[in-house]
Amino acid sequence: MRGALTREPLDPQRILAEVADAACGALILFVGTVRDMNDGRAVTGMEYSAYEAMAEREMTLIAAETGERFGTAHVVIEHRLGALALGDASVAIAVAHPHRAEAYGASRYAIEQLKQRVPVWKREHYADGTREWVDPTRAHQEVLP
Amino acid sequence: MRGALTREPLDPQRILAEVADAACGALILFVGTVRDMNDGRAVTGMEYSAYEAMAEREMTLIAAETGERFGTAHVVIEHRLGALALGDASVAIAVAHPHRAEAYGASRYAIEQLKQRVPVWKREHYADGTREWVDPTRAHQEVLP
Amino acid sequence: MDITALLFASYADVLGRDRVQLALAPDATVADALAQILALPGGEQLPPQPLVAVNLAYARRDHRLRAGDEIAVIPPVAGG
Amino acid sequence: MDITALLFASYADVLGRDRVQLALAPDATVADALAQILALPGGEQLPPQPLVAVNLAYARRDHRLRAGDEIAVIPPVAGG
Repeated sequence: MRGALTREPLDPQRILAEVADAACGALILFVGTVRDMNDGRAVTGMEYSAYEAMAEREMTLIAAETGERFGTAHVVIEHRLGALALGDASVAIAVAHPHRAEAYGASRYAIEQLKQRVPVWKREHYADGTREWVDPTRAHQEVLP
Repeated sequence: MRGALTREPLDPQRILAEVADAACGALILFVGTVRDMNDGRAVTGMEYSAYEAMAEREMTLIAAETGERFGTAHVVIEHRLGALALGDASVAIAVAHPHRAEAYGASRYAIEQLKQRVPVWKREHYADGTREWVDPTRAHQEVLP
Repeated sequence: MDITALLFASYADVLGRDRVQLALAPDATVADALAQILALPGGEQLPPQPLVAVNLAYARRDHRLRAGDEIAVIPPVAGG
Repeated sequence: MDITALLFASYADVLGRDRVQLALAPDATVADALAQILALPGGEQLPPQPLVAVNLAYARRDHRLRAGDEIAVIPPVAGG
């Protein structure tokens, strides 16, 4: 059970191997990557930063909560910081559980909590040369009628 | 979009790379592995066989249905046949989607359909030297009151 | 007409073979083919209405067979 | 008491710095610290009640601060 930040490229294979366990028939790996489009604008890259000590604390808490809620000791959460290119993995979450329903639930819980709580920020770089901090709360408000 | 059987070890990393796409910010990999216990009995290995032509047809159909239902062209399903050891991956499903809610839905849909429809069978080998065909319908009936 | 039926896994075990040659009337259905298979030695160990595929797709009991069809009796699947 | 407040991302941009030294009364709360930060040049661009963390954990506005606490103003998070 582990949550960590890194400036190196994420290695999903290694994270998956880390949670694997002979008692767990279901492994789920979630990988979030930098998309080429957001809100209709062409994205060329992304810059991630964090309140690092707090982000690692929250990620560790989320891994522990996820394990407790869904009944597994096999949860790893990693988030990358720094300058990422299109398609690069920004977050990877691996979960193993004896049963797949719980494995899916745990994986989903961990990423939703991460997106709500972990103090990480990203600045998108656009094709027109501008860049902007991504504010999910603002995007959400714009969607409301 | 692809469904296939193989007698070689599954390569989750390769399957994940196969679905990756710059338009898809969410990748999910499901891996099913041979567990060391089933219904309270110690398992030492598993033997998978299939009605191969039909299994590949059903897996291909499931990949296509999953893609259509959840709106993505990036679905790969592989199932391994032959003698597997504890912890070996028997099935791997990779899905990529622009959004994570749909990615989770698609991944779950594909594995549930596979377990319902694809003509693959497995014979468990137990610590006491016996072996038995696994019948999920029987296990299910036993659970009913 | 002659039809080959494929048997798998536990069904092949209890019937002691992985295929059986059936001689069927020209208008025979899946149910007719199944009746012949269930009448074989060991057939009483199969469920009364097992799943059947015709030409790689699941088929209903009233599905009309044609010469050259590939029929298969499908034990409870256990993939994954 | 002296407290250092950390600023991040868009908040650091609009305030033109990534930390600010606050002089607070001994019984000051998170709300008191925020009032000083929002009064800085650029502070009007922050929301009226931004999220705050004290010693690496989210804290309420009425949370009482102590000398040596690390306080941080947290812009909308955007991980993943």
